[in-house]
Amino acid sequence: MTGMDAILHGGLQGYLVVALLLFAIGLASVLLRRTLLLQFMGVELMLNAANVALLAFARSRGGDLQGTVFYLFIIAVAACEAAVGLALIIGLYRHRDTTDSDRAASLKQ
Amino acid sequence: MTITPTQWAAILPLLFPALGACLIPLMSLDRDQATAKWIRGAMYLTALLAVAAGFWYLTDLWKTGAQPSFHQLHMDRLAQFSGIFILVAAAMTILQGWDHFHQEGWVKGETLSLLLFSVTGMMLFTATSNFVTLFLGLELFSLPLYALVATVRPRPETAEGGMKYFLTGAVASSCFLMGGVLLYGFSGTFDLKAAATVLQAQGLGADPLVLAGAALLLFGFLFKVSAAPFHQWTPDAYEASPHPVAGFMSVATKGVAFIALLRIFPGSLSGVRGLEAHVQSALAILAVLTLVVGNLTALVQTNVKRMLAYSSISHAGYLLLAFVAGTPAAFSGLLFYLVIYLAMNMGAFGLLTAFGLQGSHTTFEDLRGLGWKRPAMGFCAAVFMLSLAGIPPLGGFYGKYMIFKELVGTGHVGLAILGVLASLVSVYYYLHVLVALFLQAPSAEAERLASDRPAVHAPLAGATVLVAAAIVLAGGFTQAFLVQGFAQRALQEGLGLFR
Amino acid sequence: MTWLNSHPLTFLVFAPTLLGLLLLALPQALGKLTRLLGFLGALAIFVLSLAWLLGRAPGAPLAEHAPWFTLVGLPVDYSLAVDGLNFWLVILTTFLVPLTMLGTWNSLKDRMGTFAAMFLLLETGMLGALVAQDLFLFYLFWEGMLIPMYFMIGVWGGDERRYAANKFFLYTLSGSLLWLVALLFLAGKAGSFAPAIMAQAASGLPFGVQCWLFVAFAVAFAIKVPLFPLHTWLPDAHVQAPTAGSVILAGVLLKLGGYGFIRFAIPMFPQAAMHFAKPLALLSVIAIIYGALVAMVQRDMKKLVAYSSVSHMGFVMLGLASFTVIGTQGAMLQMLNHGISTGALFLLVGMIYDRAHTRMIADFGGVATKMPIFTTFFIIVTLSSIGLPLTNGFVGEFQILNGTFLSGFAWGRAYAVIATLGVVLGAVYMLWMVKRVFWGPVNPDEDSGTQHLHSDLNAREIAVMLPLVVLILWMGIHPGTFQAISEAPVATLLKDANAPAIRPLVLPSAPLLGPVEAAAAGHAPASAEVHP
Amino acid sequence: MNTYAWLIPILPLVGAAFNGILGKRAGKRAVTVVALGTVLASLLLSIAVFFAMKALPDHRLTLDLGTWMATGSMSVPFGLVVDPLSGIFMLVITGIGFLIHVYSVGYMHEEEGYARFFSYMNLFVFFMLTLVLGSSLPLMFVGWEGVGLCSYLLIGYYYETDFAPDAGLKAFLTNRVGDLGVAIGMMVLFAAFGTLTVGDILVKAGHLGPEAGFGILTFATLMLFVGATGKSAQLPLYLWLPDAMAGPTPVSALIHAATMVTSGIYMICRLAPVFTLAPITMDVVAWVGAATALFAATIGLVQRDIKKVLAYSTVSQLGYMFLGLGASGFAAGFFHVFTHAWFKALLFLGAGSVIHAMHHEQDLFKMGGLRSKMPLTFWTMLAATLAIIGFPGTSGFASKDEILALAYAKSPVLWGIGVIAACCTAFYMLRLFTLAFLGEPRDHHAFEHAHESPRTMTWPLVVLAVGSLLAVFLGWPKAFGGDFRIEAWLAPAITYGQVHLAHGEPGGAEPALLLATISTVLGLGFAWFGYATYRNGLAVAEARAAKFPFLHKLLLNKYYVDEGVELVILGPIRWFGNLLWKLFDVIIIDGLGVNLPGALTRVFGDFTALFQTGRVRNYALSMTLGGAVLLYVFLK
Amino acid sequence: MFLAFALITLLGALGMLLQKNIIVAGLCMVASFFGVAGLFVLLANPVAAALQIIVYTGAILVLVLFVIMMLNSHEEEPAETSRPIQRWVSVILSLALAVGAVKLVLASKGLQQLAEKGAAVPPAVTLQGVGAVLFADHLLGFEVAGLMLLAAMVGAVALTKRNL
Repeated sequence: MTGMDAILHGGLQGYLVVALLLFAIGLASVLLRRTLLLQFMGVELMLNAANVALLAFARSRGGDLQGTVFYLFIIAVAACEAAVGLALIIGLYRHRDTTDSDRAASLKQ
Repeated sequence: MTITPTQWAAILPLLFPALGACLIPLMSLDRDQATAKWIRGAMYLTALLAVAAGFWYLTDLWKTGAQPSFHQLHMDRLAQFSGIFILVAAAMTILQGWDHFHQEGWVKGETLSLLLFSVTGMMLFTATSNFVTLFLGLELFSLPLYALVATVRPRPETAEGGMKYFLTGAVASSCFLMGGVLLYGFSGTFDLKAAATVLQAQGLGADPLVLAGAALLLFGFLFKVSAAPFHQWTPDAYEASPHPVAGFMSVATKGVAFIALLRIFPGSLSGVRGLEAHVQSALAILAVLTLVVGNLTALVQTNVKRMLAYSSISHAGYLLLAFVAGTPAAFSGLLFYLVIYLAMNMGAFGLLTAFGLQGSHTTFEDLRGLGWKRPAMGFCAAVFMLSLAGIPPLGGFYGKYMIFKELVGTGHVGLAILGVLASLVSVYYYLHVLVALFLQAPSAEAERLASDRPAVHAPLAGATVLVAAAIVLAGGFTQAFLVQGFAQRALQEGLGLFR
Repeated sequence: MTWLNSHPLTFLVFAPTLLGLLLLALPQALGKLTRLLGFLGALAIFVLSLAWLLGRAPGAPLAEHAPWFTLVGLPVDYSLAVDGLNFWLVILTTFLVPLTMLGTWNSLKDRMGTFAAMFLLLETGMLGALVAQDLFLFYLFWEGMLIPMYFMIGVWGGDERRYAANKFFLYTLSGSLLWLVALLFLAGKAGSFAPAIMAQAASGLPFGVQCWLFVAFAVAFAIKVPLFPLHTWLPDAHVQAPTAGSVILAGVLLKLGGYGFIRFAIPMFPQAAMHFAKPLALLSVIAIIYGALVAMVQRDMKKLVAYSSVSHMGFVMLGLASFTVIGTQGAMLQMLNHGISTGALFLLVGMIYDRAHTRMIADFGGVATKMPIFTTFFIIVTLSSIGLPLTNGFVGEFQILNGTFLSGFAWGRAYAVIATLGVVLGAVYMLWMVKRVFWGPVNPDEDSGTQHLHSDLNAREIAVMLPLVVLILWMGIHPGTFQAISEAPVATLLKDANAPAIRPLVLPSAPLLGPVEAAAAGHAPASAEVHP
Repeated sequence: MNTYAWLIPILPLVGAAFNGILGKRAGKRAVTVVALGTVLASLLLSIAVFFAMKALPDHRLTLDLGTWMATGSMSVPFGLVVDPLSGIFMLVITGIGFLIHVYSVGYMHEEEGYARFFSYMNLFVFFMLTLVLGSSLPLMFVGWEGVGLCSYLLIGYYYETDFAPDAGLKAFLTNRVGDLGVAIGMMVLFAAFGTLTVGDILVKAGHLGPEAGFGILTFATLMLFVGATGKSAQLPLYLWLPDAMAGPTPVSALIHAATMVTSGIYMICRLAPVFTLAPITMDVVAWVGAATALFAATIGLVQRDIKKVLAYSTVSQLGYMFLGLGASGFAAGFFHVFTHAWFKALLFLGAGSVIHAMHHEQDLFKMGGLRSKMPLTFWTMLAATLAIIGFPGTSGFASKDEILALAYAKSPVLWGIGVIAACCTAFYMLRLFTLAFLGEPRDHHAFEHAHESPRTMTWPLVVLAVGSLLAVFLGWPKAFGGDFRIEAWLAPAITYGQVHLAHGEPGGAEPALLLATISTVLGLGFAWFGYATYRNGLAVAEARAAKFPFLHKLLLNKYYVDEGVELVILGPIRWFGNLLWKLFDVIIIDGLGVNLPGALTRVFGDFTALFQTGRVRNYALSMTLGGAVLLYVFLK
Repeated sequence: MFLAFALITLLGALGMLLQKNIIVAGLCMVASFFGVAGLFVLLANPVAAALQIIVYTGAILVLVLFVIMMLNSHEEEPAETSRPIQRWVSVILSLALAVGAVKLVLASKGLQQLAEKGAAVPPAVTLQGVGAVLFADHLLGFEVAGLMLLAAMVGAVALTKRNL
C-alpha cells in the first residue's frame, strides 16, 4: 500500500493523519476561539488526538494492551482536567462575569 | 500481590505526602473551624510531618546508598536528590504559608492538601523514565498547582492567573502526551530507555515522526521550566498566586522539570544517536531567547513578584545553557545551581511574606525602606538578590561559574559572553530591590507595616528566609562539598554519567 | 596564638569581616559605641599588619597556601602572599581604614555601626584582593568589594546616590564579567588558577587569542583604574559617596586596577601586553591631559578631585606601559602617593563639607581667614598632589616620566613630553581651586559656605591629617623606604616578560666615552636596565 | 667645617619650620631671633665654607648626604656642591637674604602674619640654597620649584585681598610652564648621559665634540632655557614678575630682584659646557635676552607704580644677563647677576622705605620732594640709581659694559638693542628718582606725614649701597683696562670637566673702548633727559605723551600682553576643558557609551514586555511558535 | 467505513472550531467523539470505544455542556478589538501543522514498516485483558491515577465551594 492509499483505506497512516489533524484542529481552537469553554474543548480534542494515535499504534503492535491501559489513564487525566479547568472557568466567571479569555487580561506586562 | 520491603522503600517517600494530602481535607470538614485555631495547627503539623517523614526517609535512603524501585518508579540517587529538593521546598512553602494563607483569607486545608499532592507528583515525575508514569506524574503535580494558583479567591486576578496557567499547561501536556505516544508507537514500549534502544536498533532514530515526538516531549519540559517562548504563563501565574505558592512553583516546578529533562534527554534518550545534537542546538536557541526575554522584561517590571517571575525565567536560560554545554560537569553545576536556586528563590518569595506584603501590594514602591525596618530580613534580601545576580562569593555565583566554565570549555564562548551580559542586565533589576529596601526613604506602607506588627511580621516565614539565606551563604563556601557529595553522586550513581 | 603565627594573612584579611559582622549584629541603639569599636578594631588591625609585615625577617616571604576546593575539574587554592609588589599597598589599606574612620567621625548621623561594618567588609575585600595569589580567589575578593562599596555610596551618599551606586556597580561589573569569561577560558586550558601555570598555558596559545585575553584582563582592570575612556563612573561615585567612601575609593580601590595589571595582566600575557603598550600609553596620556582639563572646569570640589584622580592614575598607567624598571617603580610609588594625597584631599573636602554643607567652589572664598590650620593642611596636600619636589607626588611622576622617556618603545619620548604637560595642568586646576576657595576676601554672601565655617580643625582632625602630611614628606624625601622592596620583583617581572631594553639617547659623537666609563656612570642595582 | 656645609640650607629650613608651626605662639621676638639667627648662622657658615672651598686645589667641595631616589638606572643622591659659582650665589643669598631679613623686621613689624612671613622667607632661603648647592638636576629642581612655591606664598601674602592671590597664582603657574621645560630638559639629559648628577653630566659633555650639540642637546638646552625664561621672567614668560609686586616689598627685593629670578642664569652657567655645545640655543638665549631687555625697558618708561617700574627694570636687566650668557659671556652674565643683586635689592628696599614712609602709597605721581624728609634713603637710592644706569665707576657700569662688549662680538644688532635698552633704563630710573625725591611734593598730606624709616630698615640700605658701589672691584671691565677678575674666579666652575670649551672672546681693545664710551655717554645723556623731563613736575611729560597717544597707551597697558594671553591661551583652554567635560565626558562617553546602552536595554525591555499581552490566546500562540521552532530544528 | 468515521470525527471537530453558537459547538464535539469511538471499534478495541462514549461523551462533555448552560453564555461574546495578527498567524500555523502532519506521515518510513508488519487484524481487546495488564504492570499508574482524581476533586472543591 502506498502512502495515500493507506491513508484512505484505514491503514495506520490514516489513523495517524486523523489524529494529527484532530490535534491541529484542537490547537487551532485554543488559538482562535476566545470563549474559554471552547478553548478547553480544544484541549480535550488534542487529548483525543493522542488517544487515536495511541490506539492505532497499539493495534498495529498486535493489539498491545498497554496502549489501552494508558488510554484509561488519559481518560482519567482528561476528567481531572475537566474538573479543575471548569472550576477555574467558573471561578473566573464569578469575578469577571465573562467567559471570554481576551477579557480576562488584567495580568500583563 | 505482595509488596516487597525494597518496593516499600521505593514508594514510601511518596506515600507520606500522599497520605498527608488525603488526611488533611478530612480535617477541614468541620464547619466551625475558622474559629478553632488548633485545627489549623493540626493541619499544618500534619503536612509538615508528612514532608518531614518523607525527608527523613529519603535522607536515610541516601545514606545507605540503596536505589530501590517499584514497578516504573526508580528511587535512584537522582530521584532521591530531587525528592529531598522537593520536600525541602515544600517544607519551606508550608512554613511560609502558615500565617500568610490565613491573612489572605484562606484557612482551609485544601491548600495544603493540594501542595502535598503536587509534591507527590513531582517526586514521581523525577523518579521514572516510563512515559506513562512520567505523564501521570506531570499531571499529578500540575493539576493541584493550577488550583493552588487560584486559591486566594477574594482577589479577582487569581482565577485569571489560574486559568491562564491551566490552559497553557493543558496544551503543553497534550503536546507532551502526543510526543510520548509517537515515541511509543515507533518503539512499542513506554519505557523511554528501552524505547531509545529499540529505535536505535531499528534505525528509526532519524525518522521524522520520531524526531517530532522528541520535539513535542521537549515542548512539555520547556513549558514547565518556563523557557521562552513557553514562559508567558509564569509572571501571570506567580502574580496571581499566594507568595509561598509562587515560590514553590518557581523553585520546585522548574527544578523537577530540569531534573526530569536531564533524566530523559541526556539520560534515557541518549541511546538515540543524533538526537543530542538536535536537542543542543534547539536549546541553544531557546536559551538565548530565554535569557534575552527574561532579563529584558524583568528590567521594566514594577511589581516585585513579576520581576522575580521573569528572573526565574532568565535563570531557566542559564540552566538551559548547561544542556548546551552537555558535559557531566555542567550537569553537576546545574544540580548545584538548583540547590542554591531553591534557597534563594524560596527566600526571595518568602521575603514578601516576611515583610507582610499582602495581596497585590508587591510593587517596588511597597518595599521602600523596609530593609532598615527589618534589618535581618533586609540582610537576607541582600544575600538573595546578590546571589541571584551571581555576585561572588555567594552561592549563586558558583552555579553560573560552573555552567559558564563548561560552556567556554566546550567552545561556546559566544554563549558564555551572552550569558554574562545577561547577568549584567539582571544585576540592575536585582539591585532595584535593594535600592527600594535600603536606598529609599520608607513608604507610608512600610511605616505602617513596621509600626503595627511585631518585629518580624510572620515569624515562620522570617525563619525560613533566614534559613534560606544561611543556605545561600553557606553554598558559597561549601560548593565543592555540595557538588561532589551530592550533585555528582546523584548524576553518577543515579544517571550513570561520569563514567 | 600558634594559629595566628602561622596564618597572619588569613587573620589580616578576615579579621575585618569578623569585626564587621559583630558590628552588624550589635543593636543599632549602640550607634556611637559601635563606631568606636569599629575604629579601635581597625586600628588594631593596622598595628598588627605593621608588626607582621615590617617585623618579619628580611627576605622571608609572608605566604599561606592550602588547597581549597576543586570544581569542574579546576582546583582553586587558598593562596595568599605578601611580596614586594603588594607589601605597601596592604599597609596603605590597613592604614587608611582606621584613619578614614577617625577622619569622618562625625560625618554620618545615622546607622554608624552599619557603616563601619560595611567599611570593614570592604577592607576584607581590598586586602584579600591584594594578597590573593590565586586568580579565582582574587576574583572573589575583587567582586566582593563591590557590595559594601555599593551600599556605602547608595545608603550614605548624596542626592544622586542611587544613580551613582548603580552606575558604579554595573560599570565595574561589566568589565569583570567579561574578564571572567576570559579567566574561565584560560583556566580551562591551564587546568589551574595559579597565575604561573595560567601564564604558561597562555604562552602556548596563538598570539591573537593571547591578545583577546589580555584585552579582557586589561579592560576589567582599566575600569577600576580608571583609564580613559572608562572613567565616567568615577566622578559620580566620588561625588555621591560619603567622605569615607571617597577616601577609600581613591585611596585603595583604584589602586587595585593598577595592581591587577602588574600582578596579573602583564606577567601573564607579556607578549600581548607589549603589543598593547602603545594604545595603553596613549590612553594614559589622554587620561592625564583630559582629566586635568576637565578637572579645571569643575565647580564641585569633590568632582574636581575626582577628575584629578583620573589624571593621576593616568600617570600610573603610563609608568606601567613604559615597561621599564624606573617607570614601573614610579607607577608603584605613584599608586601609594595617590592613595595618600587624594585620600587626604577627600578627607579635607569632607571636613569642610561637614561644616559648610556645600562643596561648590563658588560658595567659598576667603576660607583661609576662617580656618588657617585647615588651609595649611590643604595647601600641603595640594602641593603633594601637584607633584612639588620633596613631596611624594614629585618622585612618582618624575620616575614615571623618565621611565617613559627611556622606554624601549619608539613612542616613549613623545608621550613622556606630552604627559609632562599634565604636571602643569595639575597645578592649574588645583591652585586655581585653592585660590577661589581659600584666598581672597571672605565670601560676603550670607548663605555662602564660608559664612558657615565657625571652627577650625579640632584635635581629632589634626591627628588625622598629621600622619598623612608626615607620609607625604617621608615619601618625597626618602622614597627608598617604599620602593626598595619592589625593586627586585619589578626587575624580575620585566625581565621575565622580555620587556624591551631601555633606549638611551645616542649622542652623535662621543669619541672619548668608552664602554667602561659608561657602565660606571649608570649604576643600576638589581636591574635589567643599564645605561650605555 | 666642610662636613657641616649641609647645615647651610638646613638651618633656614629649621627656622621656617619653627616659625611656621610655633611662630604664632612664640611671639614676635622669638620669631625675629629664630628667623634672623638661622640666616645669619647660615651666612657665617657660608663664608667659612666658601673660603674653605677656595683653599681646595680644584675649588670644588662636594658632600654626599645619602640617596634620594634610586631605582633602575636612576640614582639621585642628596649632595651638595660648593664651587666658585655656587659659592658666590650662596653668599649672595645668605648675605643679601640676611640684610633683607633685617630690613623686614622693621618693614613688617605691624603685620599680623609676622611669623608666617618669616617662615616663608626662611623657607625661601632654604630652597634657594638647595637650588644653587644641589649636586644633581633633580635636587636643583627641588629648589627651582621650591622657590616658585615660596614666591607664590609670599606674593599671595596678603591673601585676604583680591589681587595678591591672583598674582601669586599667576606667578606659580607661569613658573610651572617653565618648570615643564626643565623637567623635559632633565629627562633628555638623563636619557643622553645616563645620570642626573651635574658633575657627571659636565664630565661627559666635556668629552663630546662640538658636532654633538645639534639635535638632542639643542632640544635639551632649549627646554632648560624655557625653564629659565619662566623663572627669570624672560619673554614670553615674564608676565608674572610685574604682578608679583603685590607681595610685601622685602619679598620683591629678595625674591623678585636679587635671587630667585636669577636662578635661570645660574642654571645656564651651571650647565655652561652643555649649553656651549648647542650654538643654536646660545643664539636663542642671546636674542631672547636682548628682546626682553628692550621690551621691558620700554614698558618701564611710563609706569606710575614705583614697584612696577622697578619690576620691569628687573625684567630688562635679566634680559641683559641672558644677552651676556648667549654671547658666551658666562662670567659677564653672572657678574651682572652679582652686581644687580646689590643695587636692585637696594632699589627695592629704598622703594619700600619710601612706600613705608608714604603709608603704602606706591604711585610715583603722588610723591615728590622726599629728599628732605628721608635723606638716608635718598642717598642710598642715588647710589643704586647710578649703579643701574651704569654710571662710570659703579658696579653696574662694569657688568653692563662687559655684556655689551660681548654682544657686539656676537652681533652688532644685539649691541644696538642693548644700548637702546640701557638708554631707556637710564631714562626711567632718573624719572623714578626725580619724581620720588626731587621737585615739589604732589601729595601734601602724605608728604607731611612722611618720615625716615627705622634703623633696622636703613642700615641694610647703607650696606647694600656700599656693596653696589664696591662690587665693581670684582671685575673692572677689560675694555677699560681691567682684568675682569671674576672670570678667572669662576673658570673652575664654568669650565668644569671641559676638554675643549670654546670661550666667548670679546673683540680687540680699540673698538671695545670706543663702544663702551659710546654706550656710557648715551646712557648718561638719557639719564639727563629723564631728569630734565620730570624735574619740574609732570606737565612736560604729559605734553610729550599726548603727542604719541597710541604709543603711550600701548606702553601704559604693557602691550596688552596680559589681555592677549587671556584671550588666546587661558580662555580657549577653559573653553576646551568645558567642551571635553560637557560634550565628551557627559554626552559622548557617559551618554552614548554608558547611559544609552542602559536606556536602550530598557527600551528593549519595554518592547519584550509588549508581548506579555495578558491574553491567553497570545500565550498559546507564542508557545505554538516555539513548538514550530523546535520541530523545525529537529526535522531540519 | 474508516473514511466515514474519520470524516465524522474531523468534521465534528471543525464544526466545534467554526461554530458561533457555543451549544452547537458542544454538540459538534459530541459528534466528533462519536466518530472517535467508531474509529476505536475499527481498531478492534471495543473497550476503548465504550469508554469513549461513556466517559468522554457521557461524563465530560455533559459536564461541559452543563457548565455552558450554567454560565449562561450561549453566544461567543463580541471581540473587544480585532486581532488580525493573532488570527492569521494562528490560521497559518494550524494549516501548516495539518499539512506538515500529512507530509510527516507520508515521509515516515518507520510508519510504513509498522503498518505493513501489523496489517493483520489482532483479536479484539477484552476488558479482562486490560484489567490483567492494568493491575500487573501499571499498578503504580493506577494508584497515581486515583490520587490524581482525588487531587482534582479537592482542587475543584477548593476553587468553587461557595462557603469558605
